[in-house]
Order: sequence, then C-alpha cells, then structure tokens
Amino acid sequence: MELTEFVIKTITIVVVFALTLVIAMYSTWGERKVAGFIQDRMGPNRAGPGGLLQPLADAGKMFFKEDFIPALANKWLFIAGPSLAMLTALLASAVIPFGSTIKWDGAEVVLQGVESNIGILYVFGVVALGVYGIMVGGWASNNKFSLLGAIRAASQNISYEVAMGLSLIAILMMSSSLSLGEIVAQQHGGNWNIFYQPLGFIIFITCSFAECNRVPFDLPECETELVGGYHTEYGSMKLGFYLFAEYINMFISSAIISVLYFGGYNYPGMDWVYTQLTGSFGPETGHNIATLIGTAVFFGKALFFVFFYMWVRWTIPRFRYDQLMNLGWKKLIPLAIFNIIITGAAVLFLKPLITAWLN
Amino acid sequence: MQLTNRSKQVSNKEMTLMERAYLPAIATGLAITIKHFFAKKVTIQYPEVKRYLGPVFRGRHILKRDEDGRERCTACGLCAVACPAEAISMVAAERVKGEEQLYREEKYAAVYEVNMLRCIFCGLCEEACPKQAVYLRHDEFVPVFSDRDQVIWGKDLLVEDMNSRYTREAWTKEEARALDNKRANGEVTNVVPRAIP
Amino acid sequence: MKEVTIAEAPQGHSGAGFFATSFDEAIGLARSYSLWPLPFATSCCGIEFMATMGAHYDISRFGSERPSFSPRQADLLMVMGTIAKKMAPVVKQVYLQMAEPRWVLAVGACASSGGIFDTYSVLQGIDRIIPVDCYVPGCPPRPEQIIDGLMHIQYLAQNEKLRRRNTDEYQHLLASYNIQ
Amino acid sequence: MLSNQEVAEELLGKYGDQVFDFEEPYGLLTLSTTRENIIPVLEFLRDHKSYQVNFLTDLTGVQYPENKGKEFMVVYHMHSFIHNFRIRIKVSIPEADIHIPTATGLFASANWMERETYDFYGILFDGHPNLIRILNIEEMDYFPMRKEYPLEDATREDKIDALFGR
Amino acid sequence: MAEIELLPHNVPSQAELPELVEELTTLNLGPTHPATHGIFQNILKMDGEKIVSGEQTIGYIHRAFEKIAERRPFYQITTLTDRMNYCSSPINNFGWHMTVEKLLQIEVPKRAQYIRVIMMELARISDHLICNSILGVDTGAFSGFLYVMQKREDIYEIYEEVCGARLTTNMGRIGGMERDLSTTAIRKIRDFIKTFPPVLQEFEKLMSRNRIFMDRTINVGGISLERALSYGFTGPNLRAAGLDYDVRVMNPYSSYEDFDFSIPIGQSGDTFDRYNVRIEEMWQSLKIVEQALNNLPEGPYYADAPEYYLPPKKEVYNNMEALIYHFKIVMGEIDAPAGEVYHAVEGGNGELGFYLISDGGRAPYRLHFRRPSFIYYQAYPEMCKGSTLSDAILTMSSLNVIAGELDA
Repeated sequence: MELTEFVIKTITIVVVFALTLVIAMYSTWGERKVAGFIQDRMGPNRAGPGGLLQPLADAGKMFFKEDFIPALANKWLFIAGPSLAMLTALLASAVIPFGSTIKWDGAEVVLQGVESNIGILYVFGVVALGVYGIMVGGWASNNKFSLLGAIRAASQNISYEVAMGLSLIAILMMSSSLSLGEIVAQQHGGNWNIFYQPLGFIIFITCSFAECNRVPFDLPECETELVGGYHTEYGSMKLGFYLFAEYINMFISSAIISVLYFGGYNYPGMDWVYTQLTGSFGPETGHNIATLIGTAVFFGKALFFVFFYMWVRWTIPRFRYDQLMNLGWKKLIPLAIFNIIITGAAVLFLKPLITAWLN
Repeated sequence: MQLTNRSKQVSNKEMTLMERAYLPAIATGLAITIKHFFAKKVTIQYPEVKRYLGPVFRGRHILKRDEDGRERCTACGLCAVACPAEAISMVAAERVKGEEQLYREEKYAAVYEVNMLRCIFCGLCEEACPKQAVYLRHDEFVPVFSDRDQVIWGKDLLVEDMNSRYTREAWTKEEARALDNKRANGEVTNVVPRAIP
Repeated sequence: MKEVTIAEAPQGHSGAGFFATSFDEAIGLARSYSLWPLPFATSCCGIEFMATMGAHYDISRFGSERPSFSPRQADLLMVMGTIAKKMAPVVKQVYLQMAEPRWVLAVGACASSGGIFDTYSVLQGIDRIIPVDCYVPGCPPRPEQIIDGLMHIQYLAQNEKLRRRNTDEYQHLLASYNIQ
Repeated sequence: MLSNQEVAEELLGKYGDQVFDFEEPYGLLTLSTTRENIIPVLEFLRDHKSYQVNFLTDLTGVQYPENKGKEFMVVYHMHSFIHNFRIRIKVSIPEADIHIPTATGLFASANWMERETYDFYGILFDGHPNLIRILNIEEMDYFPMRKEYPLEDATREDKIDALFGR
Repeated sequence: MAEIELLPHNVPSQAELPELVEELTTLNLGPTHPATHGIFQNILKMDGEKIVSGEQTIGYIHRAFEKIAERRPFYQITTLTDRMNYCSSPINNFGWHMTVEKLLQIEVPKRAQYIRVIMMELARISDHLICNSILGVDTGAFSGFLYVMQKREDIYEIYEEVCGARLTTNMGRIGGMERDLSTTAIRKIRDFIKTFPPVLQEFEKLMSRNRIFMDRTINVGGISLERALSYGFTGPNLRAAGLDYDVRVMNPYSSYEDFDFSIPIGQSGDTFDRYNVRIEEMWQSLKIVEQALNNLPEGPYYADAPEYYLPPKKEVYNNMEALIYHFKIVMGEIDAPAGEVYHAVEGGNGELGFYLISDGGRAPYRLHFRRPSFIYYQAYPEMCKGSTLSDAILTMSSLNVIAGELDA
C-alpha cells in the first residue's frame, strides 16, 4: 500500500520532471517554427523530419562546444549563474496539478509532484529566486553589457512580482485557498476564474511576460541594445542552461496561468465524459482514462499559452526601461489594487446576494 | 520655413484613447501575425528548388566557342582593361598553321585567367568584348571555394564545353531588345520561365 | 619480471573505436545543423545576408537563424563586406573570442580578397589575419551562394573529428596566424 | 532667384581684390579668395539678410602638385535654400605653409569634413577642436590622397601588373 | 603576411581598471555591436543607463573611393558608386552618370530619364524599407522586417530583370541606360505597384500607431531645425525636422519636374518623425513610379553620343568607326573636357553630391562625394545626449547611417 503510493509518486515526479524538460526542449523548436511560420518562412526543416531533431542538434553542439570562462570573471559565480537559473526553473513544476487522481490498487494518487497546501506561495518563492541566476551570471561575467542586463533583470523582476502577487490576491480571496489543487478543483464545471477575473488575468499575464523576460519585456537580453544581455559572455551548455531555463519558465508560467484562470485540467462536459468512461471501462480504469484526458486538456491549455508567448514575441516591439518601470509601478500595481477592492466588494456583498437569489 | 508648396505634414503624435490603451494595437498586431502564420509560405527550398535567375543574370564566366568549336577570344585585352577589379589576366599567342580548327582569330589567349574571388560580376568584360567571346552565364554561379589556390580559373574551366553548350535567348542587349519587342507584339510566343517556381 | 606484450590491433581497427567514430559523426551532424552565425556584416554583403535571413531564402532551414552577436555563442563567423585595415584587429579579436569549434566563412569578394578595393586602406582578404574555411565569390553573392557557403561549412562540420581542433595540423594552422 | 552677377558684385564691393577668379562653370558661381578672408566671406554669406547662403554643402580639398606655391586648395560649396542658389569658394594654400582657419565656428558640419580633408591631404585647419584622422588608422604616417602616394595595397599578390599597360 | 597588432583598448588588465571614484561608465558600442548596422563605433559615457556624452569613431570600412576614382576611367567608377550607399545603389549610380553627362554636356533622351526615375524611386523605396524595418527590429518587432523584406525581394527581381544583379546593379551608362526595360520588367514593376501598398499598409498597422512603438520613438533623438541645418542634414532627416528641402524639387534632374509628388515633413525631427517621413516618402515614390511608368515615352534609351556610349555589338564588327569608338571607350580614352562640376541628387539619405574635377584625362582629376551619412552622423552625440541607451540605438537606426556611405 505505502509502497505503491511511493512508486506512483516517484513515477509522477520523474514524469513531471521529464515532461517539463522535453516540453522546454521542444519549445525551442516550437519557437523557431512559430517564428518561421509567422514570418512567412519554413523554419528549421533539415535536421530530421520537419526539423524535429533541431533541439537535439543544438544540445549536442552545445555540450561539445569549448567551455569558456572569461579571464576576469568570477569563476564560481559564473558557473553558479546558469545552474541557479536552471534549478529554480525546474523546482517550480513540482506543485503544479497536472490532472486529478490516478486510482491504482485501491490507492488514489494525485497527479502532482508535491501536494502542498501552500502551492502558490511555493511557486512564488521559487520564481522569485529565479532572478538570482540571471543576476549572479550577469554580474560574474565582468562585462558591462551583462551587468546592465543583470541590473535590468533584477529590477524588472522585483517590480513586476509586486503587481503579479497583487493580481493573485484577488484569486486567493475568491478561492480562499493557497493550494493549487484546491483552486483547480474549485473551477470544476466551467467555473473558470477568467470569467470572474478578466482584469486580474491581464495583469497576471503581463507580469508573467515580464517575469520570463519575454518580448515586450525582454530588456535584460535584448539583442540590439545589449548584444546578449546577461548571457553575453556565456557559451556552450551554460548558455544552453539559460536559454533552457527561459523556456521552462515559459512553460511553468503558462501552466500556472491555465491552473489559475483556465481551470487546469477541467474542461466543459467532463462530468458527462467521466460517467461514460466509468460506465464502459469500469470505475478504476475509467477514472484513470478520464484523468488522462484531463491532463491532456491541461497540457493543451498550457501549450497554447506557450504559443501565445511566442506569438506575442514575434509581433510587438519592446518597452524602454523607464517605460517598463512606469507601466509596472504606475499602472499595473494601482490596477491590481483596484482589482482587489472590486473583488473584495463582490465577495462581500455580491456573492451573498447572488447565493440568496439562487436559493 | 517653407521652400515649396508641396510640403505635407505627416507626423501625428497625438494618441487617441484607444491607442493609449495598448491592447487594441497589440490585438491588431496579433491578428496580422496570425494571418501570416496560416498564409502560404514563400520560401524557396534552395538546394532542391532553384530560382530562375533572370535572362540577364551575371553569373560565372564562360569563354564561348563558335559553331565550329573554335575559340572566339582573340586576346585583345579589352576585358582585362575594362575590369574594375583587375581580375582578368591573359597572355596572347599567335595562331600557327594547323590550329585553325582551334582558334577563330589569328591571335588567341594562350592563358586566360579570371580571379573568381576578385571578380565583382559587374558585366563590364562582357560588354567590352568585341568578339562576343566572354560571357557571364545567366544560369550558373561560381561555386564556393575552400582553398585559396583554386580561385584562379584558367581556360580549362572557362572555355565552353562543346558537348553542353551554353545557350541564351539573346546574346547582346540589342538582340534582347528586339526579341522583347517581338514578344510584346506576339510574334514570338515561347515563354521562358521567369517567376519564382 | 615478465615483459608484457601488447597484442597488435587487428587490421582496420586502429584509431578510435566504432563507438567513438559514430559518436563523432553524430556530434558532427548535430553541429552542422546548429551553426549559429555571427554576422560580421560591414557592407553590401550584409544586406544580402538580410535577404538570406528573409522569407524567400530562410537560412533557418539549416538551423542557423539565431544570429549570435556575442562571439562566445557563435560557431560560424560570417565575414560579410569589406574589412579595412582599421577593422582587421577587431576581426581578429572577435575570432579569438569565439569558442571552439569555430568556422569562418568569407562572404563576397571584399572579405575574400579585397575585391575591387585594392587600396591602401583595405585588407586584401581576411585570410591574412584569420584562417578561412570557405570563400563565397560574388559582389555581393546571391543568397543562394551564401547558402552554398553555409552548406559547405555544414559538410566540413560533419566530416571532421570531434577533436580535430586538437590536432597538430590545426594547431599548426593557428600558429601560422600567430594565434596562441 | 538670386543671380550670380548680383552676388559677385556684392562680394566684390565688400572684399575688393580679396575675391578673384570669378567663373561660372556649368552655371555655378565660382570664386577664389585668400585664407585670411575665407572665414569672413563665409560668415558674410551666411549672415547676409537677403542671401541667406547658410548651408555648407560640402568642403573638400584638392591637390595640384604642379601649381607651385598653390599646391593645395580647399573648396567650399555653399547653398542658399531660400533662393536655391549655390556658390563655390576656393582657397589655395601652399604646401610649405599648409594652414587655413577652420569653419567649425560657423557650421557644425564643417568639423568632420575638415577632419577628412586633413586626413586625406594633411591640410591643417587652425582652431579646429579635434583635428585628428577620421577615416584612416591613427598610425598612418602619410596623407594618402596626395598624388604622390600609390593607391594600391602593396601586399596584393594575385595581380600581374605587366598586362595591358598597367 | 601583414602583422597586425591588437588594439590596446580591448581587455584592460585588473591593474589598469580605474578606481571606483568616477561614477560614469564607458560603454563601447561597436564596432561589432548588433545595432551598428555597418561598422562604426560609439564610445558612450554613461551614468547608469543615461548617456552623458558620446564620441564616434568611424573609418572602419574606409575603402578610399576617392583615391580609386582618380585611377579609373569614368565608366568604371559606376562600380564604386554602387557600393557607396548599397541600400539604394541605383541612385548613386545614376547620380554619377548625370554628373558625367553634365560635364560632357550630353542630353539624355526622355525615355532613359524616365527609366532612371523609376529605378531611382524603387531604390528609394528599398532604402527606406530597410531603414524603417530595421528601426522595427531595433525596437524588438522582427516580423514586420521580414514582411517588407519580401517586397524588397520583388524590387531586386526588377533590378535583376533590368541589369542582371540584385544589389550592386551597375545598370546605368554614360549617356543612358545599359538596357531598355523589357516587357517582363514592366510587368514586374506593375505587379509591384499593385502588391506593395497592402504590405506597406500592413507594416504601418503593425508599427505606426502601436503605443509601445510610439512611446519608444516620440521625443527620442530629436534635433531642432536650426541645429540640423548647421550639421548639414539633408534628406528625410532634415525633412523630419520640418524643412521641405528636396533636391528633386529644388534642382530637378532627370525629368523630376514632370512628376507630381509632395514632400513629407515632420515636426520636431525625432525618431517618430523620421519614421513617418520615410513611410510617406515610400508612398510618394510609389506614386512617382506609377506616373513614370504610365507616361513612359517611346524612343531610344541612350543618347546619340557615339564617343561615350558603346556602339551595338553588330556595329563593332561591321563598322570601322564603331570599332574605334568601342576601343576608345573601353580603354577610357574618351575626350572629356577639362572643367569642374557639382551635381547633386536626392539620395536615400539626402543630398548626394558629386564634385568632379576633370583635367581632360581618362580619369577624374579629383572626385569628391558629398556623402550625406558622413555629414550628418556628426550630430549623433548631440542627438543622443541625455537619453537612455535604448533611445540612442533607435536614434542611430532611424538616422539610417550606411557605413559604406559614411566611410567611402
């Protein structure tokens, strides 16, 4: 009994880990393909069918590229930078509920790396650490462009975290729970938070663009100004880690967006599907199949947002540094606070009214 | 200050409320890019699909022979003089008895070399040649080199191979113009491929 | 003490073993499809490089669309355009900053040989300061030719040993350019 | 429309024999002056109430090695947008005393053009804020546009000069 | 082998690093920085991200055009002018030919003039397309760049039809054109006139009224009209500052007086103004191309000047006189009169002037190019002073400094 649970948990964790990596890896391919398609061209299509081996080629090349540490760099921190970025990026995926439960041998296991009742806090904590990877790496490079990139990254991430957290508080007020699993479960039956929190969603997604350093907030690494930004001095797999971490972050934030606002693994008509499946396959297998469908839906949602990230990236120009700060502090934070007030008022006054009216 | 009556103020820096709100413009942009996402791709898959380079493209050099297989070049040196890159060099020789089948004129180029890395493919040599001997092919490039020693092409590479002769619709610009007129009047109907495949 | 004799390797089995060889090939293949260029575009050829990046020719099909303006990240130095003598030290510096394996593609007449600019201020070919793997003729070359050059570099990448950069031959080449 | 005649007369009236060699090649008023007068002439034209020849189109040097005592020449092209009138002013200077006052005080654009002229011919513009080479490398020890220096890079290997008169 | 020593400014050793007493950072923008299209260097003194002062170093692709021109016959100089502003080489090309024609007093037939106008305006479009779309790239929007590059590819196809090359066209000759416009070329130009507007409109939709782009460009890198004139600005950059000076209108050449077009001007000479002026100029150029194509006169495409324009190949074989002319022209032994000419055309970046002194020899005695990029780029430190690094980069790309023209 204990052992089965342990095994399933281990498998879940490994699968979550591997999936995150594979998705991040193929996000690089996806990015290049999406960029190509948006720009009327083919994108990589020589390495393997449709260019599917492109990420492997990149990884293979990077692994065997000369590992270089600049003479005046701080060696220890220079290595710590990308490692930290990668580490924090990977940690966040642990608490994301990928599906509901798997029934196996009488036990019921949640499809989630770690079932934590403070999931959202954990995510925030880990994501907040992510900026250290960039900062440390940029600082250690002993390059002015890197340093500028690192400074930009640090101040940008810290500023936008405020607005992001505030926009989340509205969600927490509605769900009165910090557990991601609980938040998803509450959105069952088409009861998605996006319908209640459109403003919060816009603030949240804007901030997550900023947190992931994606266009229009890719100031820390913008090519035309800072050459490579914080990773200017990085080559070989260390650069690979940085790029990889960016894509993992993208996937994680997409996953969080779909969990918080788009009902996670919930989809319209899932109860009907569930009854059909348990009816024809038996309660256990049917339940598991239904869970897997939910997981697939969840991945669909997350990947759509990954696509959305890329779509936006290849469409709009980027902000200037001071404009970015203005947007963050002067627009998004007041908006988020306004959103909290509205939500609070609604929860306090509107909800009892509606409940009363419904009854 | 205004100098002419043709000036036109074009820069409008006032933003409307819609433009201030960021999102409408971003949505328009997203709509444009997603339209392109599903549009037909214009990419030419180069090594497999080759683009037609146009009837007058200035590609690699060729030294023409005439119908009997005799080299047309008479080593007058005009091409070398006309070359702004000084890429062409030649050594002239007198034709001796018995070589009439090889060379059309009494003088010929014993050595004719083009430095393919110097060459800027401006077409002035073709224009300068009074014997219509040197041409820039419209259908072929000079290949890439990996060795600096291979870049000077001698007669072995330049002189036309009689088995696969180089043909062109029109050899001079006057001929091209005449042909074009005929085509415009519908007298010639063969259509050469011109557009992207 | 008994002398240990080492048996001769059977014929055809000298050098790296099968695994190492196919590994070489795999990494060579990987490298060849992930040549991130450093577009060192100084003049006209740079405009043609833009065309090569553009939708019609699309250099990304070869996995090379990520231009790395930082030399640390680049695999292929594409020198496009005239390199004046004032610029020469910069080219060399950029080359030195690149991490192995690195390739150099001289695009166009100016970079390859000076082209029409046989003048006091122009370097007569970048191969005077750095080793060049491939020369692309033309002024400027058509995008097709630039792709030809890239494909030639791919061919080189596929057919060279993983550690060719440690070979005497290569070290010798670098030494002839006073590098290291 | 300003006529060449009018401007020439005005300049003659103001500067007398300090402006000379009036010509009109291809309709462009051309005159010469001395280096003592060039800046006053330019300033006069620039600040003239009705002419407003206030745009320095071009500034360049020319070398005439055979013209002893006047080996170098600095040529100014001025333009009046209001009247669409162009004027060319030349100043000859000897090689032995290769100095001319700078026009940077009058036109910001003169700065680099003078540096370029210095770089090419070695003409020294007195009072220029930063008269150093601009296009060529700092280490260059000659002025390459002078006629006596060769054009070619001496290290070119792939050319045979013997051919066809080169 | 030429021994080249590394410049000392590259990596300072620890001991050489200044002590942390001064608060300013020196940032070395270029020569290989991605935003310095073409190669030039800016040494910026920065206070955080604010630029306190800047100094440019140029000459990184100095190719000694003016020196070469003194050694080459007139007709070979075409190949040089092509490579000067390579984004719009036909303008340089014909500008040079018109200068020589002015010297030789050749009257070019109307048809050749119209063909030149068509080609020059197409070149202007392709020049402005590059500049504006690169401005887009520098703000981070890459896709618009590739959309309009497809149309530039169409322009290249037209060039290719007319002369056989894409970029360095070499399509003009002293006395006219190398070739006439073929029917295919005319068809392609018509196609271009039809298909270009939607693409440009789309580009405008993507960029012009996007608030992020407007915020990035408005009041960035502005220059007052007075300073612009003092710095010798011409072309779109001067027009953006508010003065409608256009050589095509002020000193019409090549029959520009026949065409109806307006001169776009901006308000304060900032990046947004420059962008808009360029966009509008493309529309105007398109209008000119359309007018020129519709009114394209019949007739010869080169002047009746046998001493200067190569005779047809057929004539060369059959006619002794033609053969002699052919040899004389190719050898460069034409009888150019002694004299001096200044001729200006409206290049992609402004007034492109050719100051030619001929002493009657086979090559110019002195040829000086008035290169607009060279002249106005000196204003750059003043324009980016006090702005941030990002602004400085946009200012640079909207100035459209072409290194080939800058350094010559």
